[in-house]
Amino acid sequence: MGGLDDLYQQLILDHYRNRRGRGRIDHASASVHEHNPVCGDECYLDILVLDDRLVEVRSDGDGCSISQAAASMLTEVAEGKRLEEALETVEHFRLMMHGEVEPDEDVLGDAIALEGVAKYPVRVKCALLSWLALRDAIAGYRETTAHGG
Amino acid sequence: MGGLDDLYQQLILDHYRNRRGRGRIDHASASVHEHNPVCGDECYLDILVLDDRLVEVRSDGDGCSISQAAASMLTEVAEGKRLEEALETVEHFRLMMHGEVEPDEDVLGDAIALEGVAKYPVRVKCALLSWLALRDAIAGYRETTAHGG
Amino acid sequence: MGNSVTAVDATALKAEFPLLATPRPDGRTLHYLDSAATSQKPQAVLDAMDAYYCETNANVHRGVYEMAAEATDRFEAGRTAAARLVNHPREGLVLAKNATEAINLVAWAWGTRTLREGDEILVTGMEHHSDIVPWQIVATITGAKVVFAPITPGGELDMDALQGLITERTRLVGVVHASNVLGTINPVAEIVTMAHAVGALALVDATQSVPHMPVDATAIDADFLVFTGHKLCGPTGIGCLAGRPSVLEAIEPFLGGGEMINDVTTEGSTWAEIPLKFEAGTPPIAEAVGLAAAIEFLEGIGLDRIRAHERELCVQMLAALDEVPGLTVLGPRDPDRRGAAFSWVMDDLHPHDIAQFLDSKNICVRAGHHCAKPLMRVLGTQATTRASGYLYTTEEDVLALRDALIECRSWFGVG
Amino acid sequence: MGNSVTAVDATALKAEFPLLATPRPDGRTLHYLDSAATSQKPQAVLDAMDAYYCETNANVHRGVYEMAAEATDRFEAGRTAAARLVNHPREGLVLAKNATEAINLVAWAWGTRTLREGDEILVTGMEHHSDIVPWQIVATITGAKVVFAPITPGGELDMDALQGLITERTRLVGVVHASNVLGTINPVAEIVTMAHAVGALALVDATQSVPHMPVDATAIDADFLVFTGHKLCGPTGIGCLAGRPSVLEAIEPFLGGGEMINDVTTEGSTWAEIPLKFEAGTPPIAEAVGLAAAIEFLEGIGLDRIRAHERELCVQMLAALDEVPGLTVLGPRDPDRRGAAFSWVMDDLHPHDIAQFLDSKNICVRAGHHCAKPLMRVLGTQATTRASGYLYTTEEDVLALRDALIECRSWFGVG
Ligand SMILES: Cc1ncc(COP(=O)(O)O)c(C=O)c1O
Ligand SMILES: Cc1ncc(COP(=O)(O)O)c(C=O)c1O
Repeated sequence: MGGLDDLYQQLILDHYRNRRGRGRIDHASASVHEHNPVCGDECYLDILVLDDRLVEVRSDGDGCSISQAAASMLTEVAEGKRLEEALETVEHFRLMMHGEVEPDEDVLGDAIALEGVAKYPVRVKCALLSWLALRDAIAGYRETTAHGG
Repeated sequence: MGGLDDLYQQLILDHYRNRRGRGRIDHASASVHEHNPVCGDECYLDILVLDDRLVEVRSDGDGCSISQAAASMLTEVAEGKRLEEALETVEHFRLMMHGEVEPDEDVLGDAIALEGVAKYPVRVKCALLSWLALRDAIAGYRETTAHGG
Repeated sequence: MGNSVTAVDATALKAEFPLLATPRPDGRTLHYLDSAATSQKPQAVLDAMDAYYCETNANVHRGVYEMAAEATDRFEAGRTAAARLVNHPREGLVLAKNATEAINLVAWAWGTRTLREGDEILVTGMEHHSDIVPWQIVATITGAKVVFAPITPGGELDMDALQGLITERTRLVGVVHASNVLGTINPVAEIVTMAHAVGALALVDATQSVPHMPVDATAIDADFLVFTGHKLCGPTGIGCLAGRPSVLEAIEPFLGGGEMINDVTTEGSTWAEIPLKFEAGTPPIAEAVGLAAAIEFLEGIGLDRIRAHERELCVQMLAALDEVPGLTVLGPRDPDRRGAAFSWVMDDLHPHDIAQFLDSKNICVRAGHHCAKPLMRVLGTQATTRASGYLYTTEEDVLALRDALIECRSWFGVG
Repeated sequence: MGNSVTAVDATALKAEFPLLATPRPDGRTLHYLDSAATSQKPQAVLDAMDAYYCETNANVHRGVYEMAAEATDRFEAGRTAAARLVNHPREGLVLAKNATEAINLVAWAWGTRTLREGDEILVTGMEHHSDIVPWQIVATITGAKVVFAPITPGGELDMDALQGLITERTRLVGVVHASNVLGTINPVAEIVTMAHAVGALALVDATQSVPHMPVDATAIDADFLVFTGHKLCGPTGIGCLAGRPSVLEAIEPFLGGGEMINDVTTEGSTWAEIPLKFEAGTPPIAEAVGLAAAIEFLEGIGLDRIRAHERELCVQMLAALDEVPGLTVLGPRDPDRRGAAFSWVMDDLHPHDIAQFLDSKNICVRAGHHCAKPLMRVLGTQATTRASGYLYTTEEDVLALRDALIECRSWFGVG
C-alpha cells in the first residue's frame, strides 16, 4: 500500500482530523461558495482583507480528507499574505496539482504534502476546491472595491 | 459466376432489353408514382379498370435491369386479372421476394425468374417497386370509386 | 420468487470475462463492484466485433455488394436481439448511442414540438440525471414544468403522492425501473397505467433493470423504454429506445441526415419508415454486432438465473455490510424489491476516502452523486459509496469488500 | 504539389488491414473501392479497443479507482488525438456518435434557439444529406429558410453565385470540404471568410477530407468543422465536432444527462465546461480509444504522404475509367482539385447492375444517390456508381475495376 501511504501522508490525515481555520467570517471582505461536481462536496471560503493583505481566511463545509486537509493547509498558508502573493501561492499549488512545477515548500508550507494527489486526477479536484475558491474570493474582492471606489 | 447468372436469368435480361407494357395510359383509372429510396429510381404505374378487372397496365420510368424486368413481367401477368386476383398475385410475389413462399409459376408467369433476387436484400426493393405500385394503384382506385359512389 | 431457478455460477463465469479472469498487473485479484457504471465484457462480445471488422466491415443499408449486405444483416441482428431481449416489436426498436440519447430523442423530437406552458413532465425523485436534464432543457425551451415525485424515507416511491401528482396537466411520466443508487425496483407497469389514465405518455428508464432481470416491454406497456449496451455486457457507443410503433410514427424526426430519409429535395424532405426515421448517419454498426453477442450471451445463461443470482447477492451483501461498524445501507432491504446496486453512508468517512482505500485493495466501487443529485439532497448527503454486482460477482467479492471496509475505518483512525 | 512527398506503399499497407490481407471465402482477392462509405480498419485499431476492454474497461470521468482513471486517460487521449489531427484546441473538440450527430448538435442546440423567420442557412448543392436535412428540420421549426448554392457543370462550386447568396440574412454557411460524390475539394477557408464578412457562422463538413489529407482547422477558421471516425480507419460509433471554443461556450447545451452538468437541482441545472457540456451520458469510450489508434496509425504514415498517394490514384483512376466505353466521370479532372472518390454514369447501364456485376468480381463499389439527392438532380441522374480509394488502394485495384467495367458492358449486351 505504498500508493495509499503516499497519497494520505501523516500531515494530511493530521490536518483532516484537526482542521485549522474552520468557520466563517462575520463581516467578510469576500465570500465564495464552491462545489465539487464529482462528489457534490461544498466549500465555503471567507476572507478578510486589510491594506491589501489577507488578515483572516476561514473555510467551512464537508468533504473528503483531501479536500478538508487542503482547506486547512490553505488557511494557514494564506493568512497574512498580501493578495498578490496569495494568488501566486495558489498558482504554484495549482501547477503542482497538474504536475507542472517542482513544488517549493517555502511557498506552500504544509500543503506540499499534497503533492502525491497529482497522481489521482479525480482527487485533484478535491484538493483544488478551496484553493481555487480563494482565487475567486480575491477576484471578487477586487471587483467590489474597484467598483465601489 | 453462378451467383450472377442465377440473379440475371436470361428471361430477366430479355424482359429488360425488350420491355413489355411500357408507357402511360391516358385516361387511367388510377396512377401511382413511386421511387426507390436506395437509388432514387422512379416508377410510374397506370391501370385501367373495367368491371373489376385490370384491362390495361402500363409502367414507365428508368431503373436497373431488375426493376425494369419486374415491371415488364408485372404488366404481362396482371393484365386481364380481376382486382382481387391481381392483389393475390402481388402478395405471392412479395412473399417470394422475402423467401417466405414456394413460388408458383402458374400465379407468377415469367416473374418466377426473379426468385433469385430474394438473396439480394438491396435488389429486392428494385423488384418490388412496380409490384407494390400496382397494389397502391388498386387501393387508390378502390378508394376513389368508394367515395365517388 | 427466485428460489425455484438455479442461480448462475459466478465464479465459473468470471473465466469468460478477460478483464476479470486475468490477475491485475500487481498479481492480485480484482474485485469489480462497479457494474452499475458499466459492465465487463465477455470474450464472445469482443470476438464478434473483431470478426465483423475483419470479415465484413462495410457501411450498411444501401450497399449492393455482398459484403455490405452481410454487414447490414449482422447490424440488423443487433436490433433483432435487442427487441427480443425486452419482448418488443422490432420496428419500434431505435438504436441510439446510449440510453441518454434515447431519452433526449423523446425530449427533443416530441417535447420541443409538443409541450406548452402549463404542461408538466413528471419524473421521480430517484431519476438519473439522464431522465431529468433533458426535460429541464426542453421545459426551458417550451415553458413546460418539470415536477418531481417524492420518495419515502425507505428509498421507495411514495405511490400515493405520485398518483396525486399525475393530473390532466401531465404530458409524460418518466420513471426509472431500477435505481442506480438505491437499487429500488419500481412498479413501472402500475405507473404506466396511471400515466395512461390521464392521457399522458410514459417513459421507463430500464437502464439498470434490463441487464439484470427479465424485462417485458410489452407487459410494461410504456410508450418509451430505454436501456444501454455497455451495462449489459455489450460495448460502449450503443443504446436502445423501445418505442411504441404508433407513437414513433406520429413523432417528427430528431437527428437529420443519411439513412433516415425517404426523399430529399431543396424544397424539403420526407422520412423513412420507423425505426430508420430516427437513425441518422452511419449507425453504431460494430456496436450493434457486439450488442447482439452480449444479448446472446445473457440469454444463453438466462435472465431469470441472473436475477436469481443477484437476489442471493443481495442477501450476502446486506449481511456483509451490516457487519461494518458505522455503516448505513440506503434503499430497500427486501431482496425482492431491489437490484444489486448498494449505496451506503459511513460515519466519519467520506465516500472518496472509502473508494480510494478500497482501490488499494483492488476493489472497485463508485463514490459520488451517481448522477442523481436531486436524490442525494433528499437523502441528506452529498455523496454515497456504491458497490454494484452482476452475474460475475461472487461471495468472495462481497467478503473482500466487507473486510476492507472494516479495515478502512481503523486505517483512517475512525475506529 | 504532392510530388515532393513520397507516396505510401499501398500494397505493403494492405497487410496491416486484416480484411484486406485475408483472401475472401472464395479464395480471391477483394478490391475494396468503397472507402468513402467507410474505411477498413488496421489491426492496431482493433487491438487498441480489445486492450481497453481487457485491461481497463470502466466508466470514465468520475471513478476514484485507478482503473477508472486509466480508462479516462485512454478515452481523453482520443480527444487529444482528434484535436491534434486537425490542429484544433482540445477544449473545442466534442465527441459525438458520428459526423451527422455533430452537425445536428449545431442545428438543434444553436439553430432552434437562435434562428428566426427571415434568417437563412446557406448550404451548397453538393452537400451530403447530413448537412442538409438537419437544417431543413430546424428551418421547419423556426421559420428560417435553407438556401442552396449552385454548382457548375464541371462539378465545382460557382463561387460568384455563392458570394451573391451570402447576405445579411445568412446566419450560417455550411459547406462540404471534399464531396463524397464528385471528389471536388472546395476552397473552404475562402468561404469561411465570406461567411464571417456578413457575421454568419461557418460549418465545414470535413468528413471526406480529414481522412485523406492534412486538414488545419485553425487555418480554415470555421466555427464548426466535423468529421467521423469510421472513415479514417477508426471504429463506428464516434464522430467529432471541432468547434470554436468561444462559440461553444456561448451555445446552450444539446443532449442533457450525466457528464454534461455542473449541478442539478429540482429547480434547474448548470452546465459543465466545454467540451463536456456537449457530451451527455456514457461516451463512446472504446471508440475513442480506437480513434486514437487510428489517428496514430495515419500520423505514423503521414497525411501528406496519403494525399500524395491519392493524387497518384486520381491520375491512374481517371486514365482507367477513360478506357471504358460509354462511361462519363463526374467532377473535376485536375488531381489537385479532387479527392479519391469517383462517380460516373454509363450509357445504357444502371448503377445497380454495374455494382452487382462488379461484386461478382469481388470489387466493392457503391451505387445510388450517395446521400446527396439534391446533387443528383443537378447532375440530371437518379444515381451514380462510385469507386473510392484510400491509402491501401493499389493500381491493381484500379485496373481490376477497369477490366470488369469493360466486361460488364458485354455481359449485359450493351457493347
Ligand atoms: C460528405 C459527408 N458528410 C457527412 C457524412 C456522414 O458521416 P456519418 O455517417 O459518419 O455521420 C458522410 C458519410 O456518409 C459524408 O460523406
Ligand atoms: C438509471 C440510469 N439511467 C440512465 C443512465 C445513462 O446511461 P448511459 O450513460 O449509457 O446513457 C444510467 C447510467 O449511467 C443509469 O444508471
